[in-house]
Amino acid sequence: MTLLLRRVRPEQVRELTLVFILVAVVAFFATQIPNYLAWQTFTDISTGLAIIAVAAVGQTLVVLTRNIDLSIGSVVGLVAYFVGTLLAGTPGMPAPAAFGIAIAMGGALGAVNGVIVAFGRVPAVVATLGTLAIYRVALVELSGAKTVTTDSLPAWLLNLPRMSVVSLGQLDVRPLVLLALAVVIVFQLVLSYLPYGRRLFAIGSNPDAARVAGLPVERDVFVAFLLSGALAGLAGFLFLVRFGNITVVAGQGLELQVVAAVVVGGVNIFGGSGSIVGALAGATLINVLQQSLIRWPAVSAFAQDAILGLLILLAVASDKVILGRLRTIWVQARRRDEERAAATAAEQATHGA
Amino acid sequence: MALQAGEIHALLGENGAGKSTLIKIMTGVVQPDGGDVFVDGRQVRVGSALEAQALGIAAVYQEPMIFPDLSVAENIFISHRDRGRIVDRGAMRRDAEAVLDRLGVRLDVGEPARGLTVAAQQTVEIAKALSLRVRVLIMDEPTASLSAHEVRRLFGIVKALRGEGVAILFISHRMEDVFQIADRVTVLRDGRWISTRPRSEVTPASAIRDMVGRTMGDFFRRTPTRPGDVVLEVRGLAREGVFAGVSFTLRAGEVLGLAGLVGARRTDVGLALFGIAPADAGEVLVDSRPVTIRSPQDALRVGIAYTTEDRRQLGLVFPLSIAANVTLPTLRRYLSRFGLVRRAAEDAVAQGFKERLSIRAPSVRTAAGSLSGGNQQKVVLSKWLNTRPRVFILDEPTRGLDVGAKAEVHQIIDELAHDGIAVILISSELPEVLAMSDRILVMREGRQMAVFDSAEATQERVLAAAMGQLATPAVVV
Amino acid sequence: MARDIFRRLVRWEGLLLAILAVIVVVTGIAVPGYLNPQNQINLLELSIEKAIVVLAMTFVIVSGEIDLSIASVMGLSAVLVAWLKEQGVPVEVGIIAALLVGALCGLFNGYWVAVIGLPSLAVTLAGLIGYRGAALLLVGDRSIGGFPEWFNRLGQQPLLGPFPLALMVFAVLLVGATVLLQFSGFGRYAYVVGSSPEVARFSGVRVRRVKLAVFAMSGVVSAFAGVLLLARLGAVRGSTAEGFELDIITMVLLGGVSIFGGSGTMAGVILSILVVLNLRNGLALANATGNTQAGVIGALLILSVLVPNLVAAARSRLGRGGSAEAAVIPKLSDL
Amino acid sequence: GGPAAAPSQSPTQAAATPTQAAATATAGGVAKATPGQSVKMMLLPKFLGILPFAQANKGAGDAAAELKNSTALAFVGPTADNSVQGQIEFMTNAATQGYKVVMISNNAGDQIAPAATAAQAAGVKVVAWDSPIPSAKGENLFVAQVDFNEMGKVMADMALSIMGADGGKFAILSASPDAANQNAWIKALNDALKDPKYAKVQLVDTVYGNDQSERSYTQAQALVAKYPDLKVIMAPTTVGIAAAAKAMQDGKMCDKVKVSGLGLPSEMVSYTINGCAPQFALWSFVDLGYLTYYTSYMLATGAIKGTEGEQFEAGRMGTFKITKDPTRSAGLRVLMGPFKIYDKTNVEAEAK
Ligand SMILES: Nc1ncnc2c1ncn2[C@@H]1O[C@H](COP(=O)(O)OP(=O)(O)OP(=O)(O)O)[C@@H](O)[C@H]1O
Ligand SMILES: Nc1ncnc2c1ncn2[C@@H]1O[C@H](COP(=O)(O)OP(=O)(O)OP(=O)(O)O)[C@@H](O)[C@H]1O
Ligand SMILES: [Mg+2]
Ligand SMILES: [Mg+2]
Repeated sequence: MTLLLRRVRPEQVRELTLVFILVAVVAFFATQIPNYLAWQTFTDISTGLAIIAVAAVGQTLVVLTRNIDLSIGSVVGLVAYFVGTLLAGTPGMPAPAAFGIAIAMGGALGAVNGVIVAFGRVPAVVATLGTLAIYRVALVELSGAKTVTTDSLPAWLLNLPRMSVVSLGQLDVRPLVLLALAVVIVFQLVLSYLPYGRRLFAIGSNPDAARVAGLPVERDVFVAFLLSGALAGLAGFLFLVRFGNITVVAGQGLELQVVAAVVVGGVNIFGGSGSIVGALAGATLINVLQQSLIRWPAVSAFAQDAILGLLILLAVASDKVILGRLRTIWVQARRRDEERAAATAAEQATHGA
Repeated sequence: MALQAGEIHALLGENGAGKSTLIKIMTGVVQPDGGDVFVDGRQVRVGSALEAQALGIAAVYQEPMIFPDLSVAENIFISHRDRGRIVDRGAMRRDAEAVLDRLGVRLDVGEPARGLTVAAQQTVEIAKALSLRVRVLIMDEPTASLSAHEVRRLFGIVKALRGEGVAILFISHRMEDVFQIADRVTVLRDGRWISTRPRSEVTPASAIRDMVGRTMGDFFRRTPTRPGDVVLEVRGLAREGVFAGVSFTLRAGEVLGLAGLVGARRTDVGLALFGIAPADAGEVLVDSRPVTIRSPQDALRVGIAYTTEDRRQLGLVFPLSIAANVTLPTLRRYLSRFGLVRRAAEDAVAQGFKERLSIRAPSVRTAAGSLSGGNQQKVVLSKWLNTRPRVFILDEPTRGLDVGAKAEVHQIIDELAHDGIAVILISSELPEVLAMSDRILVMREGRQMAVFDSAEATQERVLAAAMGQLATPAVVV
Repeated sequence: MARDIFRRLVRWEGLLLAILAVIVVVTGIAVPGYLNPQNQINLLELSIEKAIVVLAMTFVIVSGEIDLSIASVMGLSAVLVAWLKEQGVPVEVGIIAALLVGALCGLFNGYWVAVIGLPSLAVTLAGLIGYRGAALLLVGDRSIGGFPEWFNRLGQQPLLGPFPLALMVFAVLLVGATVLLQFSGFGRYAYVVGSSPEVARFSGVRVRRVKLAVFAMSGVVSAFAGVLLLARLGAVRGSTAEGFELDIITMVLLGGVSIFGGSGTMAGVILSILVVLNLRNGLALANATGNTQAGVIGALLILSVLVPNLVAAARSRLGRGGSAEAAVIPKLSDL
Repeated sequence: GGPAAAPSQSPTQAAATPTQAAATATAGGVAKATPGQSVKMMLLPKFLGILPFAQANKGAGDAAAELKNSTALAFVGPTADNSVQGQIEFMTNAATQGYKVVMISNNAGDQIAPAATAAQAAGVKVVAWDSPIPSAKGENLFVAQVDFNEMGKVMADMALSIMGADGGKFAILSASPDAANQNAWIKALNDALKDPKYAKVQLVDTVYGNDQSERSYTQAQALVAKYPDLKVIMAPTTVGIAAAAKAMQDGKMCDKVKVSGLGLPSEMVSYTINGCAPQFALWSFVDLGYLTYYTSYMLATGAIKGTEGEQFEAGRMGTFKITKDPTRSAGLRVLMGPFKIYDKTNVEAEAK
């Protein structure tokens, strides 16, 4: 008990409260929507979630450093369009090449943000609000009003979303989902166990102190933006795979969804605290709410948004309340534990005497 | 100025003399306009904090540079480059505990640094510097927040490092520190080098003369006052898990000192009386009438003011002008009928305090953040004096102030007492508490250990009580 | 530091003023019709509701928060007036109801932020979705028009000389907001709360109350702007004012208000409104598409901070005094 | 009747006084355009960057070349996320810029009406195409791609033919809830369904994908989950139909749920071949642009006045008549028509 209390703090398992809320939400909708607890629902939601989750991982890295990347939606659209056009033009291009190009292109766009923010010292909101517009304009100009259409894309790409990597009975696990999961795990490990990850927290927590401590603040922030861009590029690739039809509005507004996921997932928007797993939990929660509402027969198409807004608010609020409660319980338990330990020590001392 | 291996070199100077700036140059945080830095006889350019680290220079800054969201252990090891590619949390915990142990401090190294007191932050900073293998260790007022006990531990370590050949540069405003430990003493004034002498050739008086450019009297002494009626009575004040059983009475014109080791929860008592972290048991009576204090507004209403020990984080709004800071708690008084701020009235009041407390600043429209520590503290005092409090709680009011400024603050405290204000003085500097207080309440780990009259209080007795070695500990909780 | 801040402000506003002057001169020469007084009125009138909300948003951001729900509140208030009219409620009464609902929306946001302590980004994002949802609930897929003649005239015809009502309202609110932010006790509190909420709390400032008031103000002003928008457009749909929040926040930030609160001036914000609107209009008159306009404003947003920073950095490298720190918005921690 | 014959004038003079502009009346009261005049015209789509509008621009360009308009056609538009506000701005600025005609695919509903009315008052002709101003306030003419009532019948027919005689359930996946043309078509569909012929065809739901692939895709998935026995998703929007078809294909549900509606052949060809979207309809946006330009040019040059009953010849597309718009309570209409229904037999040829 002592060891557990010493080692595990409520903040460290804060994602659990989100999981708990998620379970409550799913349980509620299971009573409301026929056939809700079907594998099909899981497949539908998880595949859509994969795109948001990958982008949210990148956003988390940036937000941890007390910055924000609002250009994500435009990067996703631009990369999806560019890679789609490329594949349409050169149908023989191997899958890994397309995959690599998507990530590289996203990375390049992210690097532009990174240079402007980290080295140009432009506030991230301003910089990425600017590139949000600029990247979108680039897409409109680049596309010349041509859309990427499914039948111009190679078969392997179109088959990707239908493939199942693992099939357990009716449960199909799609490659997109596995990929997103892998990204989440890798970056969670990076944050927890690599010095770079810890530095991101330090920079966001106190940028001045980070500089004084000799941390390579500019470089680390730049890399965070680069990674965010690269992951948005990956999300763009997934977007292309999933939707096939890429118009100039592709990915529009995604940044807001991603920021919402990150914030609901408990990542402090002013930097310094949060986790990838939390961001994933946040993204899942919002997505499940959205997807469940449009499946709920009792609610008209016009009432969905009003309810969605309220539910997001309630989710964030209950998260805060539960977490606060947990913290109090933890503090009390720990105090009791310490008192007991002190008492034992005192007893031993008297016995020894 | 030269710093030799295996010496402890004290750097003295008034607030704003440029001591901190000098060390920031040495550690690459600030770039010099001119002059050179040599390490081992080689001229170097310290372009960044990283380069300083590579040269074996480590520093403890005056304002703790902690990462509030990281744990204590992570704070200590964040800039280490010698700890491999993968973070080993277990080893980090153990090492952190070991370093803190050397300092004689027990902290939960897994806890985020956010909740630490200034003193604890300072020890984390010291631990951070000690954990680096350094050749030059610079410490900017490391003892400012420490009580006598911790200071002794720290000096033990510093001496050990000297034995290992580390050069130590040490800044302090506490003369006794300097004479206890320094080998040589350098004095700065107005950003200029004045003198460097071996300690044996320095007396406190001569050092002060070098610092301020004139001779100064002895440590400040209170002038006697006749205490008035009881203003504040506290009975069995407690906050669960923090402190308990605090009881005392305080008369108008009386100064009650709160003494104790770091972490004795004196600050928490102050915060409870000011309504920031309200008490959950016990009674508070002001003018014999029971009052409930659940917010600073409540406290202000009954005439209780509190100056925080964390001047940097909680004391002043740095970008705002001195005048705006002074009137912040009482802004209503300076509003016109239409809710507009009457700048002239505001400036006049601030100007009054500027003169009365001799705040050195170009004008009252100067941003508070640009002042030196001592002057900032005076602005903080002005801000609360302007609320015309009955009870004034001063938490570490002289921390980081130079002898001159300190004397001025002591003077102010004395005047407060003469004006019939009841003062609670929380201070980790025992001589200060002894000199300034009419009575001294000693705390240890959230419990009230003893209350001494100034006549019966001695350094030894107070310290004994603070360390729990008093014959009859008043066990509460 | 004070001088630094002062210099920074002077430089920031000076910079905006210079940009504005360049835009006006260049466009005036290059684009016929731009300097035409009616065009100048048009360019203001076309975005006047956004400009009004920018004033309120400045308070929100100065006090260290953000309100993403403003555009949805605008839509909801416009829809409410229309819906009530359909139910037979006179438009005058509907307007009062809309303002009340706006205040309630703002207080609702403020409650969760100030009292419960949730991040305003999350709360107002929920508001963005939820209030828009409420508007959709009222009108569904319909469009409601047919307002009384006096109401349409107020929105669509000049009221005094060539000036329509909304423009005059804006002028009045502008003066009011400037006085409130820059010279009143409330404005002082907004800065203090945004600059350092903890110092404010330790100084006996009622931080919650200030934040609640700021959010309530944001709600009321947004609702009011929604009503003005309704009068100008003469019809309302579920999507009215959708997406305005990004433009509004852009104008506040370009005005030099720090997203972390505690700094920025109304003068900068006004200049930024003028810069954006004139630029847009000039580009539109020169037949630039909406995409080009967005791209140019995006680039301007970045360059206006980047160029001075680069200049300052270059200057400090040349050793001609003035460190890189003196750059316009210098530090990461300032963002 | 056609306008009186005017004396021949040089193009520049004609532009200066368009009301007296040259127009050649021909026998039978069918007005004909006089090529070679300079008229400043703006083609204003909902927003830029998608294919249908680019095609319309191409058609308009063809017409401009045929009519030898010496002033280049401006194809400008707002960004997708600022569509409503942006269209109002372009409309308001048009007079200042000296445009004689604004051709608008209206995305702002009646909210554009005050700006359009003001533009008209300043001498600008407002010609709507693709999507009209619902109240017709501020609109001179609407060039309708098809008859909106007809559209309802066509969708009902497609649903019936896909489901077969047994009928079944179908749902609509529309663009945004306030898209005027979509709403008109949905209304027309509902009216058409009252015909006993469609007794077994049951419309169960209408959902909105906001013309975004992402949202349309998930809405289509949700429809299937919500109505397990759903047979057809009818999407009268090109973005929606493609997204829905992809969703069904990815969910391996194409043999259960078919997709239909309005789609671009080039985007739908593979789904039509593999049976996910066996039938859909569309008209030619190139033709629509062409006709719109022709109509607007003649209106601006005074060749037609834009009154009910006028007939005019629109180049390669033949003769058209201005009539009352039967699908709105007010407004005049030039009807292009007809539909083209695409299926396996003809889609590949069209997609090219
Ligand atoms: N951020 C700043 N902006 C402008 N002036 C500053 C700033 N920081 C310090 N100064 C000024 O530089 C001078 C030297 O300051 P420094 O902090 O080095 O003094 P110090 O000797 O460390 O004083 P203390 O004993 O109070 O720590 C002072 O006059 C101070 O007012
Ligand atoms: N034993 C402890 N364990 C954990 N935290 C402690 C401990 N002691 C003190 N603290 C920290 O210190 C705070 C209370 O100490 P407080 O400031 O009241 O003592 P103090 O005597 O004023 O010490 P200081 O002189 O350092 O200000 C708590 O909020 C807590 O964060
Ligand atoms: Mg100093
Ligand atoms: Mg203390």
